[in-house]
Amino acid sequence: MQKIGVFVCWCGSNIAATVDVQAVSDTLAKEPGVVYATNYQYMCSESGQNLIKDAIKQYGLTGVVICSCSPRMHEATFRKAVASVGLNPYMLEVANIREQCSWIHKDKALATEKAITLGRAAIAKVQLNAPLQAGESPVVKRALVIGGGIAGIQTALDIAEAGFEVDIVEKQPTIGGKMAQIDKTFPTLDCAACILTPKMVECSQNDKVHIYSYSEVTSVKGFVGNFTVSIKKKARYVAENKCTGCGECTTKCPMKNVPNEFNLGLDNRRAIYIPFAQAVPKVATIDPNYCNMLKNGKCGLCAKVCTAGAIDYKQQDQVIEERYGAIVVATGYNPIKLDKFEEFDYSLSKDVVTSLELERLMNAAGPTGGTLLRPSDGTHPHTIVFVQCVGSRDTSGCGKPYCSKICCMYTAKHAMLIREKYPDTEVYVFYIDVRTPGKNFDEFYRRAVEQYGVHYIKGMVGKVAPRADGKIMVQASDLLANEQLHIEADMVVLAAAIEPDKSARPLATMLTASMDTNDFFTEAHPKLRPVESPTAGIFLSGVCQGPKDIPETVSQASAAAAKVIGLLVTAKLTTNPCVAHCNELMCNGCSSCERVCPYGAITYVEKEFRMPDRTTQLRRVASVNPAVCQGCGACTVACPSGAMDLNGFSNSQIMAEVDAICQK
Amino acid sequence: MNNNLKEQVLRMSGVNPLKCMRCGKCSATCPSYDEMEYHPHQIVYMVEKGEIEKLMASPSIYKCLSCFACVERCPRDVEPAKLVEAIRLAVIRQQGQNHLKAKDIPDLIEADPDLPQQALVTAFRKYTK
Amino acid sequence: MVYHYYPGCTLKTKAKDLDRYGRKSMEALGITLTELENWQCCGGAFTMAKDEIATKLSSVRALADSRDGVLVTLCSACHNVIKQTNYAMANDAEFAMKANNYSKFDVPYNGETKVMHYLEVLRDVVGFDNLAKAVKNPLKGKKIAAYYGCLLLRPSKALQMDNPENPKILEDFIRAIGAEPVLYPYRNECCGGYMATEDQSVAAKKSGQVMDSAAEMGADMIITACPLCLYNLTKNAPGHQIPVYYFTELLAEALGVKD
Amino acid sequence: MPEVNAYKPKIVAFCCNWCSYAGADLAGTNRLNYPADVKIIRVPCSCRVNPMFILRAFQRGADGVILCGCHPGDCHYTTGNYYARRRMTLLFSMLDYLGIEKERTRVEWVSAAEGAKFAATMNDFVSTVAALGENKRLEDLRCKE
Repeated sequence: MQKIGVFVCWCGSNIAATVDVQAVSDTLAKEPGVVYATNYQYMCSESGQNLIKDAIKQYGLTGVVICSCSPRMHEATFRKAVASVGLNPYMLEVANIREQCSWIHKDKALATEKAITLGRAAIAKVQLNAPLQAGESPVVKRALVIGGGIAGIQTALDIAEAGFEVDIVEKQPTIGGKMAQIDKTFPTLDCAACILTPKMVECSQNDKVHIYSYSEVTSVKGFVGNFTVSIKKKARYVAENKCTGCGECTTKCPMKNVPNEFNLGLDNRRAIYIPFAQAVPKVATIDPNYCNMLKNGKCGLCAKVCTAGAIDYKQQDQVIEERYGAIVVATGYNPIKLDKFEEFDYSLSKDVVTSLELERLMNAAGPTGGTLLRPSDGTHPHTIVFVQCVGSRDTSGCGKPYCSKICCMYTAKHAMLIREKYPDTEVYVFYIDVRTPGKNFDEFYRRAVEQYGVHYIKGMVGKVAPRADGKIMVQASDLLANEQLHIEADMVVLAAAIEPDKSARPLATMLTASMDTNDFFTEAHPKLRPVESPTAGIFLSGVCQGPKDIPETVSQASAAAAKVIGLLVTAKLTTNPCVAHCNELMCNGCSSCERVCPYGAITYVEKEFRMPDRTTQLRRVASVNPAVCQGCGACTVACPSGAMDLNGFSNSQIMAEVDAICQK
Repeated sequence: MNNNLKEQVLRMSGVNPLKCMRCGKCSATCPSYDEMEYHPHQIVYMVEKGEIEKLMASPSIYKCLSCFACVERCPRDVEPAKLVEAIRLAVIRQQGQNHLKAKDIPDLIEADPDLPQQALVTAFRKYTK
Repeated sequence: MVYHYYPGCTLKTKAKDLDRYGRKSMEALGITLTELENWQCCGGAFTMAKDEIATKLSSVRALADSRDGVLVTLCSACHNVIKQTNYAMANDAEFAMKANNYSKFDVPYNGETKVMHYLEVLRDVVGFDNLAKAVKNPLKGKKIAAYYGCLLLRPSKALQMDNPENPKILEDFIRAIGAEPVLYPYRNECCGGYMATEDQSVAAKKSGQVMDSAAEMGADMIITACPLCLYNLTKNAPGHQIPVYYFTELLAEALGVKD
Repeated sequence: MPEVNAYKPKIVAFCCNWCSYAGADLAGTNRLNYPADVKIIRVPCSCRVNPMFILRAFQRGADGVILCGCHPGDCHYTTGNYYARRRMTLLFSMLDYLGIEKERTRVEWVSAAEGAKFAATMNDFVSTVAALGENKRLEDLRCKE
């Protein structure tokens, strides 16, 4: 029989207001095995922890039950406390009487009764606890960053600066991401390329950073400190080590009408291309969907003009396997498709564009060389209407329920830049709310209104109707004037909602990292652990976790890097001792457990057993590798003979909890 | 403010005006906007505030074309047209409040013999109990 | 498969062409439309109030009578009312219970019947490719503007006909009969509808806008599936020369069954 | 209290540590009420729940047992919830055969972000079980004190 101490926390009034803590500790004191029970205002505080430590010493406790907040909150704290006075940390159980009791019940009698039951279940479990020793596992001193936008770049550079090897996997032919497509950045209006491209170059020059461009992660195995990742390098039909990036091939290729994705299809590129002048790596890529040589075996012009001999039509996809200690997800975002918002006639008129398209139309390296011209006829627009929240804050099922966060600011930026460059242009912005929290953000927006004379109208556009003469009729509401407006515009710019990249969902499954219903990665704690996934060793950087602007993305990227560095400097990680183990005397070698184990942690060994009649018998029994086992318990249920059990959550422990809950 | 009326309108329409985020897209898209004294977004807000009687007395409720543009385009799934219909029914279900009377029909047909039956039955359904 | 056909009131009177050409063409395409016995007028408009039962019963009866097949509608208004009623029968348990209590069917009806607009039959049963093959007199060189109006597409949740803001079913139809579709932004805006009885100027404004938009985009003619749309566009938008036809008339012409 | 003698069902809820237990915590953080009859047992994964545990609960007089795990595809251990789903399908149909109504057993997927769903699920489950009344079918009277 254990000697158990019970400690009931008030959590200030969080628990004590709805649970009679005195009654709980008094009642639990009478439970078999309990030699000491008390309650205290804040068990997690230093004096609370000392109370526990002193009791362990004074009463020679062999088991501890803490009735407090969720074990997800403070189990680790309390385990550390009891370990400091020599008690095995796994001889402690937490009864959750805050999140799962005091906070959800109003009736004090009922809540107290439930708290007592939960305490009893924990006591019953602790009776059967056994001391466990955490194992150790080494940490591979290398990090993987998935996604090479500004988030991935910043994370990688920070990790490299701390002296660790880091690989970036980017599915496009170049790193740079969305920021490379953007013209100017708010609220300072400095040019995106001027601040991004030096960082891209740094990535290519830093010998700790390795870029796998035009590549994808195809499988992830292992666990924190020791992941094994397969990376598929897609065939680009150009030898990366030979190509000098001279660009000769991209001017000679006869396939001229390939939509240029970097300019969002506003102009064309060739079948062999370098996405943009500052691409990193600056290596050409052949688009197999358009290349005549790859499709029909005819042409071969690029190979002829390439003086470096870099063209290789026979190149194959290549799969590389690499080991990492930590993985950072930085998969970013895309604007949503607008097929459900055709009241804005995006598909009917070329002059109805998305904000990202407008970035390209205003960029000096864009299809118009930086002069704002209508895509339809190349004329100067004189009236431009911006529509905010296209698909954001939309619960109708057509769009996204969340606020995309960046649109208010970039629209103010666009409006301001247009008014500055083309003062003869009237700019209207239709908004539902203008949301500008952020340093110098509201000042920026007000500048657009007060200094640049942008017309901000509280209301929404309901219908966009292009006319044959090229004008676009915009029908909108002006809620403050209480009238319906009909504006004759030359261009309409839609602030499309942003959504996580489509590659994020399958990646999350590979990483067993959780996602919310919008396919944003969830963080381990929304306030206190915002850059970590609940899955150990997986970190989050940038918009893959939620909408963010560039300053926020960069801060989060650096924060994720700091967390990765913290992990990589650790010599050894302690492993979870709550793993499966096999009672070899009961095992009949059936392999059921081996088949259900998702980690391949179970193998079979031939072992000699001494029989009662003193003969020996060679038997095949299961053996669990505790370094690989993650403790899910699938094998324990699959085992037909009951040989397999899970430390910390044994059959008898859970059964004891069931009994305690169903008692009376 | 008449809470009974508000409740009646909410029950009949099945609409929750609290879902409205006041974007005004309903009013931006409404083809009858100019004919209305109270516009779709105001109607939603007035229902929320319980000002049903004001709306019942307004000619606006007979101007809705039931074209469902506001229903289709509302980003919050508020369905303003259903509110208009509920308010109109709250009026015409009262005795003697039919907006279109059976005796008016012959005049309408006489005025335009081409008028399709569809127009008459629809108007009758919308305006008459 | 039985294709029950619900013509509706207007198709028996002012819109006989819509009906006649529709039946002939379907017959030519190998599908027999069987007119429902004892159908009653749908009422022209779906009453959105959840407590309105009686006004929806004629639709419920038509739906229940078509349980052994598909219920085909042609008039946009009937299509709208019957599909919305069916949606309510399937999704609003309280309404379905009350409607069933009134109707006293042997087996309660809960929205099982599939309702298809005539165009959906062309798209999903016949197939526009097959239709194109069956065309004898392609309407070559004709620039046709499709006018959907409001009743054919909205509310899309209940009607499930096509993308409500960027439909293509009529455009695909126009291509199938050999003509060229003209896209214009007002094709899914309201013509003014029944407001013609209340205030003709509203209908004139709305119809005029539609006609203007179609005309300036270069349409030779406009097609519609709705008698009220046809009426408003032809009668209430004066000053426009573009003819407006029922789509079935052009279909019959293309198939060579127009007499 | 008006409902002094109101029947209170005994509900055992098994929650996986990664999603559903966190979802239950979130329900608490958001102060979303559900009946005190629900008592949660934390397990690492829904696949840790041995059918024996559920039989044991009914033997000891539980009126309903609910198993909550991560959404299919989101299991922290990749496939655990699929195992659980299969096992429970078999178990529940056997229990049904033994006279434990299907409504007394349930598998529900609740993610760490679905506090509201957790509370709603528990409210619904408790009222469903309460409507069925006490479970006597498998209760072992020898276990009663």
